[in-house]
Amino acid sequence: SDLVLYDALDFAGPVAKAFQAKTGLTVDVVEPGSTGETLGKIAAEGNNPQFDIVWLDGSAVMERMAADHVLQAVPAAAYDKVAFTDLGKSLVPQSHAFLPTGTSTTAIEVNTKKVPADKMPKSWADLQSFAGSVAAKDPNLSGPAYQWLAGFFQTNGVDAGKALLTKTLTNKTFAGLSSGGKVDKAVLTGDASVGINQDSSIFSKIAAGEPVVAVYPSEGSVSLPQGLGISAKTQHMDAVRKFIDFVTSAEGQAVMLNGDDTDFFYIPIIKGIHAKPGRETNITYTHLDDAAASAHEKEWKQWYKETFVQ
Amino acid sequence: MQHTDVAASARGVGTGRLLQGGRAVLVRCAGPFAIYAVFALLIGLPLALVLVQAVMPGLFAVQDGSNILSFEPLARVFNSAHVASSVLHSLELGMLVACTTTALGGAFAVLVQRCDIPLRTAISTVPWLVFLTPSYLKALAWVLLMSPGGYLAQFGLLPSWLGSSFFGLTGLVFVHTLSLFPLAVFIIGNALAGLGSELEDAARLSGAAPLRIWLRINGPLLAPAIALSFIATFAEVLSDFGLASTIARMSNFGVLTYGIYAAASEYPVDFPAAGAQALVLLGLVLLVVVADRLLRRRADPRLISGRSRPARLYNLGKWHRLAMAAALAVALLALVLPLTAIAARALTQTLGHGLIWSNFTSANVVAALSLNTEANDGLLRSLFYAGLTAVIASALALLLSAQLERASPVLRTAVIGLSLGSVAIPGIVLGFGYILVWNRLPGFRDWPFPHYGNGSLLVMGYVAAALPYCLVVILAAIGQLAPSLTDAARLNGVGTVRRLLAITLPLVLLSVVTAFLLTFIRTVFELPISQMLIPQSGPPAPTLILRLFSHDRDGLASAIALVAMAAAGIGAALVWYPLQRFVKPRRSAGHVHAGSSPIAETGTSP
Amino acid sequence: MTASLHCAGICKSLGGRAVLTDLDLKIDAGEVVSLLGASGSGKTTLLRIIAGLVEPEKGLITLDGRVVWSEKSIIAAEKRRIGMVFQDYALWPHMTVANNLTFGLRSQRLSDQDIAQRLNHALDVTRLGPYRDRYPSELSGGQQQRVAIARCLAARPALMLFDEPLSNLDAALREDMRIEMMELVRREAITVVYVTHDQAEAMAVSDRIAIMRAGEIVQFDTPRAIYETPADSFVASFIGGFSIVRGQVRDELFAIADSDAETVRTPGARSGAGMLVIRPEDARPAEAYPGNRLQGRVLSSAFQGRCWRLAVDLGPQRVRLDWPEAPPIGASLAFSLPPERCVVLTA
Amino acid sequence: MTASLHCAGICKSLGGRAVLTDLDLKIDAGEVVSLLGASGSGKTTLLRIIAGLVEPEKGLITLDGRVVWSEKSIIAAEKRRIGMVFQDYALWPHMTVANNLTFGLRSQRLSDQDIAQRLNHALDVTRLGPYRDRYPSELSGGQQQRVAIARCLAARPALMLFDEPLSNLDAALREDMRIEMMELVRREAITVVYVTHDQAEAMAVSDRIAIMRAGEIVQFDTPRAIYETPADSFVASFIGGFSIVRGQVRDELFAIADSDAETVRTPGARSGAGMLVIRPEDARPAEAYPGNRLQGRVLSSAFQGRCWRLAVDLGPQRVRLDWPEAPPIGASLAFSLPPERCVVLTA
Ligand SMILES: Nc1ncnc2c1ncn2[C@@H]1O[C@H](COP(=O)(O)OP(=O)(O)OP(=O)(O)O)[C@@H](O)[C@H]1O
Ligand SMILES: Nc1ncnc2c1ncn2[C@@H]1O[C@H](COP(=O)(O)OP(=O)(O)OP(=O)(O)O)[C@@H](O)[C@H]1O
Ligand SMILES: [Mg+2]
Ligand SMILES: [Mg+2]
Repeated sequence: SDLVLYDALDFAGPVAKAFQAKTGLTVDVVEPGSTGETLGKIAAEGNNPQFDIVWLDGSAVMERMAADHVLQAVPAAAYDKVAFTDLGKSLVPQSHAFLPTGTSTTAIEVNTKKVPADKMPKSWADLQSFAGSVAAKDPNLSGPAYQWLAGFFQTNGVDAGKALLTKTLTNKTFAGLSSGGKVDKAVLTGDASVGINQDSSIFSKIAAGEPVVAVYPSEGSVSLPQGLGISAKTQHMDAVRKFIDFVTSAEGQAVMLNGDDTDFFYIPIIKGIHAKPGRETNITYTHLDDAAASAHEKEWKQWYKETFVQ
Repeated sequence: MQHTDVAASARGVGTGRLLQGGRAVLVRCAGPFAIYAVFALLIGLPLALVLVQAVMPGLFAVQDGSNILSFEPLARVFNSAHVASSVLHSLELGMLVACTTTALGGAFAVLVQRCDIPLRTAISTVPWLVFLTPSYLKALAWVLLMSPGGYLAQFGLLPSWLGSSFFGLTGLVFVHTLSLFPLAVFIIGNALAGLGSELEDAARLSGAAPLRIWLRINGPLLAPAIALSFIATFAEVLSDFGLASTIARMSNFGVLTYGIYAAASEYPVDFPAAGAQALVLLGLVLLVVVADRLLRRRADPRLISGRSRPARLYNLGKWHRLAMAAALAVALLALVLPLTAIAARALTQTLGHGLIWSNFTSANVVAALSLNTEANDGLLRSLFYAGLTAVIASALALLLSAQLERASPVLRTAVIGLSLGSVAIPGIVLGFGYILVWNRLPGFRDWPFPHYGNGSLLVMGYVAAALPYCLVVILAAIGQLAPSLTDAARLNGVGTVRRLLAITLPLVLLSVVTAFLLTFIRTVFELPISQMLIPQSGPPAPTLILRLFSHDRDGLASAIALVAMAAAGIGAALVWYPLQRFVKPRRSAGHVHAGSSPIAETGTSP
Repeated sequence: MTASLHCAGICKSLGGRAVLTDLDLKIDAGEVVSLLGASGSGKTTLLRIIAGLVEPEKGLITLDGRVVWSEKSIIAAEKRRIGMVFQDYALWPHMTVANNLTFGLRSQRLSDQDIAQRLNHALDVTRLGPYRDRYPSELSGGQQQRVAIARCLAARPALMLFDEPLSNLDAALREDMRIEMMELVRREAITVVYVTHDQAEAMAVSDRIAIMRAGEIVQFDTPRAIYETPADSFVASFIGGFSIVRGQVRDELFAIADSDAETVRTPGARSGAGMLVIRPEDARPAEAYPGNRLQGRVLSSAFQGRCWRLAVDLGPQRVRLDWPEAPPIGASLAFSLPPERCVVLTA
Repeated sequence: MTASLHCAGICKSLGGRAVLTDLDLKIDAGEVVSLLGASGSGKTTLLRIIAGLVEPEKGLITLDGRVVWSEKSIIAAEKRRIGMVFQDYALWPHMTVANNLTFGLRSQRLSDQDIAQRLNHALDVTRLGPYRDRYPSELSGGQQQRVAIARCLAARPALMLFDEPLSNLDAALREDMRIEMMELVRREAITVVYVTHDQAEAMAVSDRIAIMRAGEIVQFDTPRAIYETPADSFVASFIGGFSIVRGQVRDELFAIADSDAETVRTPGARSGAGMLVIRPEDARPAEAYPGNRLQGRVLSSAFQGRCWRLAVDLGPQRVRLDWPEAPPIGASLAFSLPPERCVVLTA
């Protein structure tokens, strides 16, 4: 085939199909499972990667892979061709490790059957009143969750943040879930009243008719870009370029919006493209200090694990 | 193919005596050597590559791989209080479940094979159906059923104390037992089929009561099978991730596999930590295998002899309805309840609204059944891979078992220990091993066949994952054959291959078919290997299902899983029914005595 | 401790074929009865039915007057106090010889001392002392058979069933063991049903012999009575390897059918078609009974130690004779039969 | 097709105990040799070694001059063209009788016609025709044994090993089958090693008999030679149930030890301690050989059809005698022995 794509995004398959129909280039889509498994596979392949393109949620892992020389820098020309919105521009990494194709963020997922309208949390701090009934992902297992944790420490202060979380996530049963789906499940069955979750996941639940809402904390939240990276060893650079062009084109973006799974509810970052109806885009973003986040990654993950998981 | 001579000499002369004469040795050893090489290549090497990183952490680093020896990862793992507690948890859980499962499975096997309970045929399919349900579905089902907001609570059928105590050791043992007991039924049931009634008859005439007969005669004679079932379940529990990531996680009962998954889900994967913890798992299983060998020093008795011994059915008299009720209760808990939960999920729109009328929909089922979808393609692919894997794995296991059967006890123990050990290693570790061998190791990575990234390596991985089970099941059966049966064939000038096909295979056909079906069903739903070795040409069904689950579309996922189960079940039935004719003669012959003695006043009645 | 046995109207089919048909057998307490019958005649099946291991389809079995099997009530095998030596031994492979023997005794809750004493005695009788700690798979065929016997002896049941218990032993050991077994059995006055294929053994051990053919008992009498006056030609040919010669009796003279041989004097034989029973050991030199002389051609000869066993062709019929020497094959042989030993059965 | 067999210096231990010690056995092509020995003397082990199913520790086995086992080179069992009837039959439970028989033939790539013909012949000889489509578990013990024999016969190997092939058959069938088996064997000139525990059978079938004791061959000679002049008291007591009486010879007169009985004339016996061999059938009325008269007390009597087998106490020693009637137990009995039959072995 002309391209091998490793991904963990719901729309990657349809996009590849549309790309194939348009250009006649064949794409093998490899989706081992969630982001974790995809990364595991890439890690095992090590210095002999079998993919041309990897397309995932999360910027930190992309940076990491680029630093390990698993990925090569995205050619500057590729960025120039895209009409990024401001939000989009802010997501373009200095290292050119990846090309952002969209984004999402972390929000508070609330079960409306369990939480009356007047008791809705408004900020991370409000979660304290739901202590013991808050579902959250383990940052050790989920890239987006770490991004949230780092952002949370950035907005709330590390020590205050730790104190707040310690008071909030008092139930280890829900504090270290392994995926967004599990957070959803905990909230939907009512085992937990609220959850800390990726907002696109929440909106897909809402669209499916589940009784939940997404609440954005007043402190602001950190964005989680979807990144597309290029293998350092690719032999198909031409095809890769064409694929990037297609993804960032209106045609490609239309495919990415045409579905009802989680990832289809992303926030477009290209001018003229609008998110799926019902998807909140008016969000106060905070910009993550990548340096601080990666400097403390080990330490904070370890703290989380020891405090809430083990 | 003269390797049996070596075996014969090993048997006759004792172990360790090598024949003089270089060329003769070569010729004689070629057969076994080839087979052991396959075993090493399939399981040994991939596992070794992951495990060795526990002491050579830099071996497969993306950059500047180094083979410096370091005990840092091991030290890290052994010094962690958490790892220590999860080892204890794993051990505690494994041992408990191994006991309960073997007990339940053994009782069930006796019930359906030796007792004249009503609905016997129907009840005997229950373990197969339970086995058809992949473990991640069972885990999901129990979460759906038992969680505080789950289905049972919605119907008010769940007392709160039960709900809360369920998420803990009790619940884990309960769910594991119900989902693993088919294994015990297969292993013990196969042994039971070879154990005629003559020895029992002799005991009855000695005035021994039924209980005593089971404790002192049948029990010890079945000991190899019981031990095997115990170890296999133990290993299976150790490697389980489905429950470890749901119920265990929700009840904060950390087990080793979860640690391995945690180490394997980071980027870059913490291979040293995964390897070190996998090493601990392997150690635990080897410990149990060796303990078993030491406890049961004597060679296992040969139950199928050149003289025939028919088996007899017990008449339970007034107890037979009670027995049936017990069997049905097991069926209800292990099969009906979880499947209903899955079906309910497949038939409802949203999880949050629960089981109310307006929430029901057929959309998921319709989507799962519509043709030419990705799910359908994946399912067909999986069925094909599974069929291929089952053929290869059971054939290979038969060859290996025939070889091992006559090998020295030490070698036997070693191979069984390693096989079961590899059962205990989470599939993802084996999957990593495969990638390391076939994508990293010079000399392997450029082989056109099998090739990483294509179906051939996936099938090979499946075979490796299934081989230990096939081996265990078939080896247990071959161990029951009296040596004179194959000896007689040798004297008739029948060569090794034909002997295997015409004598050994038919006599252990039941077990080979069992191994085949076990492999087929497991492979259709096998997850970690599918994920790691997913072919570029298209994904097999389990990864599709899992992706839906992880993206929280469990309604559709449940529907597809149900369709997959039905397909796998039909596939298995298509294999079983034609083959059953060949298994029949001997068994029915054995049952003649039984069938025509409808009023045997015996059995478990006190 | 001893028990009488009564089986009445026992019917049993296996695999759709009748194996036992309306069989009756009545054995007194303390009696030793042999079951003698061709291979496949249903002996093992009958023993298993008596033991309670197989259920008949019809019939009544009483042990010491107590019904142990009828269509209405059944006493379980383990409650019947019956011991059995199985044709294929049925030793428990996971137990040593000693444990095989003591397993049943422990079920009977005997004292340790009693158990040890019985164990030693049974091992003595069967000469298995040196093998007490071996496992069955480490024993030769004959040794295994002896373990099976020892197990039954040690249990001292009220009724013992032996299914060809000595078939794998050499003659010397066999005779010794038979004598010792029977001594024990007689001393304890145990009732015994003894299946064997060896007529000499049957005659030696039993008070009465039951001859079975195809699921029926065709003659049930003392060894002597059966030997002297077999009920029919089947019994005659079965017991002791007697030869049967068809012919016609007229005026107490027997003429062999389809042959122009001389006639034989058979005092007391009824006129008409009949079958002359010739016991091998009755052959005498031709001159011993000149009036009862027969002549034939020697077909084969086999050395038997005390004599030669000859197969002799009497026209169309063949007889077996014991003879002090071996004439060359094909030679003509004249012999005579004592008239008082010439039994003629009506055809 | 036929093969000679030569075993030299065979040693074998099982479970740490020597079972065969430096055993030699040389059998000519077409010869039928019986192995006779006490239970556990290593007969089965020897057969299995010859067949190639067990490896000896030392020794040399040649078949028709070709080495099939030495410490350096081994020919696999399946290449040796040896047939065997196993003591435990080793029937394949999943095959019908007919398939059990033809399975090996198909491996030999015989034509279908040949196979059918051999099958039918083997079934005829063993009288198993009606059972050809049954499974082993549907047969009686004796029938199973016959299937095992038929399987070996049908294969027509160069060397046949029989391990107690007739032990579960009744005497009549046994004699018939023995005769027919041997006819076939002789016609095809197959070499045979025949293990049996029945001395009469051994004497009847074999050209020579090898008597085994504890892993050694103690006498290897024709039946007649063994019967008339047993090599030692073991052989004597083993063959034919002879009784051995210890005593002293002086001037060709044998005096029983520790007894004041009369002496017996034993022409040709050497002076000194010796053992008198008494064959049961040699017992004669006291008045037949007045110079060789002995007297004892009757211990037991068993009916044997042609005669009674008595156990008689001669002072401290016991002898077995065949006697025309049964004196009461405890009665005194006088008998005599023909001097020319009185063999004395040196002690
Ligand atoms: N696996 C074993 N381990 C230890 N000893 C054994 C084993 N197999 C056989 N023996 C011993 O070896 C000796 C010879 O056994 P073998 O079977 O050759 O005897 P046999 O002459 O055929 O006797 P039989 O006439 O009773 O069948 C016996 O004393 C037996 O106890
Ligand atoms: N399971 C079975 N199915 C069909 N027929 C059977 C079965 N078991 C035994 N038979 C038949 O029943 C008949 C009687 O068998 P049984 O074992 O009682 O014979 P037996 O008299 O003990 O013979 P033997 O002296 O050969 O041991 C035989 O003809 C046998 O073929
Ligand atoms: Mg029988
Ligand atoms: Mg033997």
